[in-house]
This record gives sequence, structure tokens and C-alpha cells, in this order.
Amino acid sequence: MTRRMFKISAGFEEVMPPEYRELVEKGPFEKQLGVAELGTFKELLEEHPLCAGCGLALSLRLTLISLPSPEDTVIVGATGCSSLAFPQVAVHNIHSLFGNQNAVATGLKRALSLRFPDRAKDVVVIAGDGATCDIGLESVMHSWFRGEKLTTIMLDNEAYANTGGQESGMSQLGTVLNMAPMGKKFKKVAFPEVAKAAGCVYVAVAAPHQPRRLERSVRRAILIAREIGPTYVQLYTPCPTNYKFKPADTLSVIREQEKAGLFRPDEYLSPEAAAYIQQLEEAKG
Amino acid sequence: MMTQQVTVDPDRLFFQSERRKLFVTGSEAVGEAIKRANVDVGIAYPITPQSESMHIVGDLYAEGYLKDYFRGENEFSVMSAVAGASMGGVRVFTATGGPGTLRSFEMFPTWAGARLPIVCAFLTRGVNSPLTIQPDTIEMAYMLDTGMIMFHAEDAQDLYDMILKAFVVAEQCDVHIPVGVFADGFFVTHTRDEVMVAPPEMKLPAYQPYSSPVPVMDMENVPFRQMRDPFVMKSNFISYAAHASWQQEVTAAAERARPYIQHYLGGLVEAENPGADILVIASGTAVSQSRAAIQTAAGLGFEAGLVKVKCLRPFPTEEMRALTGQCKAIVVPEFNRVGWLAREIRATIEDNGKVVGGPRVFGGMTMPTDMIVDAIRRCSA
Amino acid sequence: MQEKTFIRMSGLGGQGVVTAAHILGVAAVRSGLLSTVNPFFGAEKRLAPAESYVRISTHPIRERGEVLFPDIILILHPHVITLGKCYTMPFFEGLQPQGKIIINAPEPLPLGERDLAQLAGLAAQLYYIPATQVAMEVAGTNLSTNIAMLGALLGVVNLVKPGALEEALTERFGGAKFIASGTTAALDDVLKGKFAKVAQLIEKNVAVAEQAKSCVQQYAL
Amino acid sequence: MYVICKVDEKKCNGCKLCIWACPDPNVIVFDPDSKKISIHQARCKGCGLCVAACRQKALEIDAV
Repeated sequence: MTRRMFKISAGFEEVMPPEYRELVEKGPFEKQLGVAELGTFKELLEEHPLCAGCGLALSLRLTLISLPSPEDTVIVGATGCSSLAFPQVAVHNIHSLFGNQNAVATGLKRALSLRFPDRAKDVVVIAGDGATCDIGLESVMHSWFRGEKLTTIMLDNEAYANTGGQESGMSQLGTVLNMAPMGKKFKKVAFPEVAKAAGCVYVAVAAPHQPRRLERSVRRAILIAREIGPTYVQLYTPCPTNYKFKPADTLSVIREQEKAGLFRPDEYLSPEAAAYIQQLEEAKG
Repeated sequence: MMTQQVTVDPDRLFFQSERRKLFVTGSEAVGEAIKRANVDVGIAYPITPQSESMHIVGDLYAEGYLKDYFRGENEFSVMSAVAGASMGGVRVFTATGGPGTLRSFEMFPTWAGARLPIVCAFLTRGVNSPLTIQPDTIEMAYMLDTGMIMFHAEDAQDLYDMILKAFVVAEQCDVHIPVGVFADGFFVTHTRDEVMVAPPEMKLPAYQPYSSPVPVMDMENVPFRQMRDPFVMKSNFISYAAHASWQQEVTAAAERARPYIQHYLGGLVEAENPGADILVIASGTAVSQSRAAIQTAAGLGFEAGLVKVKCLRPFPTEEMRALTGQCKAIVVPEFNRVGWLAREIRATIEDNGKVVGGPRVFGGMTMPTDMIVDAIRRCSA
Repeated sequence: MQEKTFIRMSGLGGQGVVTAAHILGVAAVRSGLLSTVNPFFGAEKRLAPAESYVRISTHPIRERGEVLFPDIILILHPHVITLGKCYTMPFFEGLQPQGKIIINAPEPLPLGERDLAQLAGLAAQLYYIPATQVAMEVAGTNLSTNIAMLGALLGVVNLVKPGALEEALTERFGGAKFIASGTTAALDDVLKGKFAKVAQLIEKNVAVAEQAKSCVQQYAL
Repeated sequence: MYVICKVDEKKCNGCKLCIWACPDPNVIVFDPDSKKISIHQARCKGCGLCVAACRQKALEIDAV
């Protein structure tokens, strides 16, 4: 897409909503902006209805500003808290159903590759832990097995938050949640390890307490997916509403969990992915 | 390397080109249709012995008739992947049947709601437990209200014609919703029959993604902020109105398909001797059995007319009322237990006491034509 | 030539029951007749009951599915009758008056008194053909049993034009593209492996059919 | 809104930690000239994550 595409036709400036005018005048398209520039431009994400202090909303906001080419990115989402925010995002985004996001993304990516063979059209899946690790496991894993050039980002709040805080495969052992009234009986799924074994050439674990690291993970994941193969980013996004801590404590919860060894930032690059990133960085100078 | 074919106007492909005769199964007829359909992406799931149709589509991909093709991990994912590809602006095709239809069911209203012009062949079979692989059309009862347009093929010839025509109907700008082409598994898919086909050097014009009435998800059109307050999970009048009007719009899109179906299929129904006192109304393989039965009945001195229902959604309401106004009895033979076609007809015509629900066979058996002859005989008494 | 002939073929999985029906249907179409062909609808397995159906007519054929009231029944293996390996019991169920039955067996099978009486009541014509022996002797493989049965059929009733069977065999095995289900495709390859060349395969099978025509014998009921 | 986030301009050193901690878009605006932040009050949900993130103790949440 070029900026020309969404410019307001002469005479229509007055009738367009202010949010749209701001996007045209101060939006991030084709500007190569990042986390460092936050606060100085109009963000892709518009006012959303997610809870105060939502770790998922914060991560989504940081993820969107980390997209290397928002003007050529299509996002595929899934049912969950994030689906309340996606209608507010100024890039094309598909909400299909619960758990089929990587299958939808597969079809979309193949279609866009056929229609735009000479241009990078990034297809990025952003979904919760329930959608990615539980109900959508089959579609996620098989998109990796097939080597689809997609980026899969899990917003991991360790629960089904949108439906009222039920246990998910990503909840920690022993956590008392709805549908786990006696505490969760099995361990948090080692999904980054699963991703590596399933063929992801780049796997990162990050959280919004380190915005630069989150940005780097997302950016690398998308760039590597363009050329090399499937990539996976797992973002730890604590939920104050269902885990019943103060909204102001979201970031300190991440730090505490990190200290306790229950959350560990990580980055894995396959040799091919590492060589590609090195090549990109050298080209940049 | 794509196989070179000439793009021709649909009317020429369907009505003016010189057709040649093949002796093929219904599954092979699906392949003949796709060969001429200019499909970009085919996505398959193995549900053989339902049919070989998607193997054949795979072979067509290898021969350069399609641009992309792969096997998905389950039917739900396949229906999702074709949705993604369709949203990305390409022409797609897939096929399923029976348990596969039910497994992927959540996607069908989604296709319609997202205004995707997907064409899917449903090669029907039983869905009951204990396990069955036998022919049965019960899944069509569930499909009636997904928002999709539904054609029902009588034989391999219909299946070939209807698949090709489905693309043209589905992709009309004022329609732009999915079309399901249904054929009775085994009776059509596995039966070798004569099929007249257009020259293989011809194909339909390519899909025009920007004919879509909703934005193509390619970031080549304005990525506007869709809503200030998303109505997905809200309870307020704006939300109710948005959902209600959209459901109506999908239904209206199917209604707007009528003239195109009229033009390409030659009508939503086809009638033979419609002035008879007894009418047999059927769709799919039941039409073939009825044709044979009517002939036998005539030999025994019982006259009956035939109405073949080619399109179930939109339903041929006006046609049905006009055709059944004068008759005294209506026999509706069906290959399912519930008798969904009889139900539809009863709900459509005013004097519905004259509808005889049945005969019906299910569980896989062929309907002996004598059952229909008996029904005609009883109605004549 | 009769206006309408409906045929049911019963045998065991792997004997080429479905393939024989296909070849006969193609031969009929090549003779200028109308035909539809379909198998029994199921996941056939080696040595399990298998059935296929051929309808041949001078007029358009309407009804579909299994042939419930056949004019001709081919039994490709004695076990269909002696062990009841059949979807249709008894094996002649639905046979039309003056109907024909051709059984692959080197000598008449010990049919029950009741069955024989019923067949006589129908004025049925019963034939035996040692089809497997003919296939072994002429083609050197029992895989040609189905073609021997077709030969016997054509020896009994003049269903298709001379040369049509050879044309159909060429179409089926001559390398032209044909879609078979996985197991059938594997068997095709085995069959092709038995013959040095496709041409030889066709030639041998034509010889099998010719030989079978002269080996079929009527059994007086 | 029923809460209000206040910034003490004297204490703010323009480090942007608050901007990176806010789960809502375009609430905290950075002025490149003054190198200070300001708060878009109508968009603030009052979660207090910015207050927790600020090392200068320049931010506070008040009920209105």
C-alpha cells in the first residue's frame, strides 16, 4: 500500500472522523518508526475497551509499533480479549473464529504471495494462549510443520481471560482458576520448545517490561518469516482482572515471575535465521 | 509453469463451445470442471472413500492448471484456509462430505457472513454412529440456513456444469457469497456416466478481487479504524442492528442470485409434465430414481409429472407455488431420514396437506424405483 | 441386442470386479450404447465381498445405485456362493425371469435343491466357466480372471460390438490417464508388472476373453 | 473520566518509561521540544502503570 491510497480527497477533510485525519497526518505508515518514537505520532491502535492495566493491551500496542512494514501487513486474530481491540487497529485484520487463525493465515499468505510475487506482504497471527496452545494447537503446529512463512505471536496471559478466567494450557501448575478449582494439575506447556521442534526458525519469549526487547523480537520474527520460515514470539502479558492484582502492578508481576523463574525471556535463531539477521544488520551498517 | 489456456466468456464456455463426450465418474467430472475454472488455490483434506475429487485437483495443480494446492490438517482448517485465501483475493476450491462437513461446519456461516465467493463441492454421505461411509443427504438439512447458495446435482453432468457455473454466480458483485454444489456421494461420485464437457483449452475469466463488496484483506485499500466501540460482544441497539442488518444482507445477496441462476442453470427448477395430477418433486439422485419410476408408472397406467429442484438456496418459492397449484398429490422421494425437502415444500405451498413425505431411504441403500411407483399408485387411488 | 441389460458382478476384493465393470461399460459406450457403471459403495478390502454394477441400454439410463433386479449375474469366485461372501443373499436375489448367471468354477457347484428349484422357476440360464484356469493358461496370471469372465459373458450374450472389448482394455491399461483409488492403482501396477509391455497385456487379455468365450458351458436346470 | 492522571512538569525528565508502560494508545504524548510528556485525560483509564514506571515520581493518579 502507498500513502496515496488513504489520503483524504479534497473537500472531504472536514467530514472525516478526527481519528482518521490524525492517522493520515501523523500515522506511522512508511516511516520506519519504533518504540523509541512512541508518544510522538498517531498509533495504529485506537482507543480500545480492554481493562485498565491490561498486559495484553500493552503488548499489543508495543507489537503494533514494532511491525517493520505496517503498510503491507495483514493481521489474523482469534477470539479472545484481543478480538475486542482488533476492530480498532488501522491495518487490515481478520478475525475468523476461535482456533483456526493459523489456517486462515496460511490461505491468506499463499493468496498474497500469488497476487504480489514481488512484494513482501507480512501475515502476522496475533492470538491468545487459549487460541494458540489449546483450541488452535492443530492449526498452529501444522502451519509450522508445513513451513508457512508466517509470524505467530502468542499474547500469553496464562488464562482464558475474555470468558472469565478459566485455566488454559499455559496457566502455571497449581494456579486456582475457574475450571481448575483445586489448582491446575499439569505444568505450563513448554510452547517455545514445541515451536522449535515443530520447525520455527526463530523463537522468542519477551514481555512488555522490556519494550526494546519485545520490539526486537517482533521485528526479527517478521523479517525472518519473510525469507526463511515460520517464526514464533511468546509475550507474557499478565491479566490483572482475572489474576486479581492491582492494575498498576502488571509490570512488577512480570518482574516477580521472572525472579521466581516462572518467566524467562529467551531468543533462539536457527543458523539460517541468524545468518539472515546478520546480513540485514550489515546492510544497515 | 502454468498450462496455457484461453480465457473465454462464461456464456461461450457454457453454451456455445463445442462439447465432447467423456465416460467418467462424478469425481472425474469435478476435475473436468476445475480444469476449466481458472482456480488459483485448491486446498484438500483426505476423506476418501468419499471421493477422489481432490486427488484429481492435486493432479491438475501438478499439471499447471492451479497456482497453489496443499493438504490441510483437518476439515475445519481446510475451510479456514480457503477462507483466508479468498479474503486475500484469489479464487479457491475445495470439497468435503458427511463427517467432514460437520467437522468444518462453523466456517460455512462465516464464509457467507464474510461475503466470500468460495465454491465447495459437498459429496454427501451419512453422519450417524455407528460409523458409516454410505450415501445419505442428511447433512444438507443442516446446511440449509448457513447463508450459502446451494445447488444439488442429479448426476455427473450436473456436477460438472454446476461447479463451473457456481463460480460465476458466486462472484457477481451483487451476490458475492459462497456456493455449495451438492452431489450424492457414491451415487454420483463413484458412478461412471457420460458427461459432455467444453474444450480443455478454454477456461473462465480470472476472479477480480476488487469486485468484492467488502474490502479485500491485502492492505491495498484503506485500513480504516472499523468502529469506535466494537459491537462484537456488546449488548446495545447499535450492535443488534448491525448484526441483524448483516444477516438480512447475506440473505438478500442470495436473493439477488436468482436471475444469475436463472440464466446459467436455466432456472431453479426443471419440470416435466407439470400438468399431471400427481407430481414427484425431488433433488439429487432422487430425481434419477423418479425419472425411472415415472416411466414405469406410465407403463402401468399411472401418470405423474416431475419437478427437479436444482437450487435449494435461494429456494424456488414462486416456482413451487406455480407448479403445484393444480396438482392433487405431491410425492417427495428423498435419500435421508428427516425429509428436509418435503419440509421445505410444505412450508412453501399453501395447500400443503397434499404433500406425501417420502418414500425415503437412508443408511446407504439405493432407492428402489418401485417404492416411488407404489407411492404414485397410492396417490392415484 | 436387448433394449436394456442390467448386470451385477459379485466376487472377492482384488479380483478386478470393479475393473471388469469399468471395461464392460467403456466397451458398451464404444459400441454406441449408453451405459453407467458403479461399484458397491464401501471400502473394499482384499478377499472381502466386492460387487459392481453395469447398466447398458439403448435409451437414457435413469436409475442409479446398486442393481437390485439384474438381467445377468456374474459370479467371479465360487466362495461368493459356497461361503456366502456376498452382499446379496442368495447370490441370485432379484434376478429377472429368463435371467442369466455365469459362475467361475471348474465344475458345477453343489447348489441346494431350493435354490435350483427357484432358478428353474425363473427360467434362469445357468453357465459355468473355469475362468481362473483360462486366465492362468492363456495369460499366465489369475489376475486376468475378470477378463475371462467378460469373455464368457460375451460368449453367452452379444452385448457389445466386435473389437469394443479390446478398445476398452486399451483405454483402461494403455497408459492413458485414469483415476483409480489407491488400492486399485497399486493392483494395476502389479498387473502391468506381469506383462513385458502394455501391448502384450492387452493382447493376452484379448486372447483370454476369446478362449473364455469357447469354454463357457450351460448347465441344465 | 472518574480518574485523572497528573504530571509534575518540574519532575518529568522525558525518559518515556511511562509511554512504554501505558496499555492504551496515544494517552501520553511526548513533546520533542520541551522533552516533557502530557496526558490526554479523556483517554486515560487510570490504571496507574505509568505511575509505577516513573522513576522521577512525576506522575500521580487522582479520583475526580
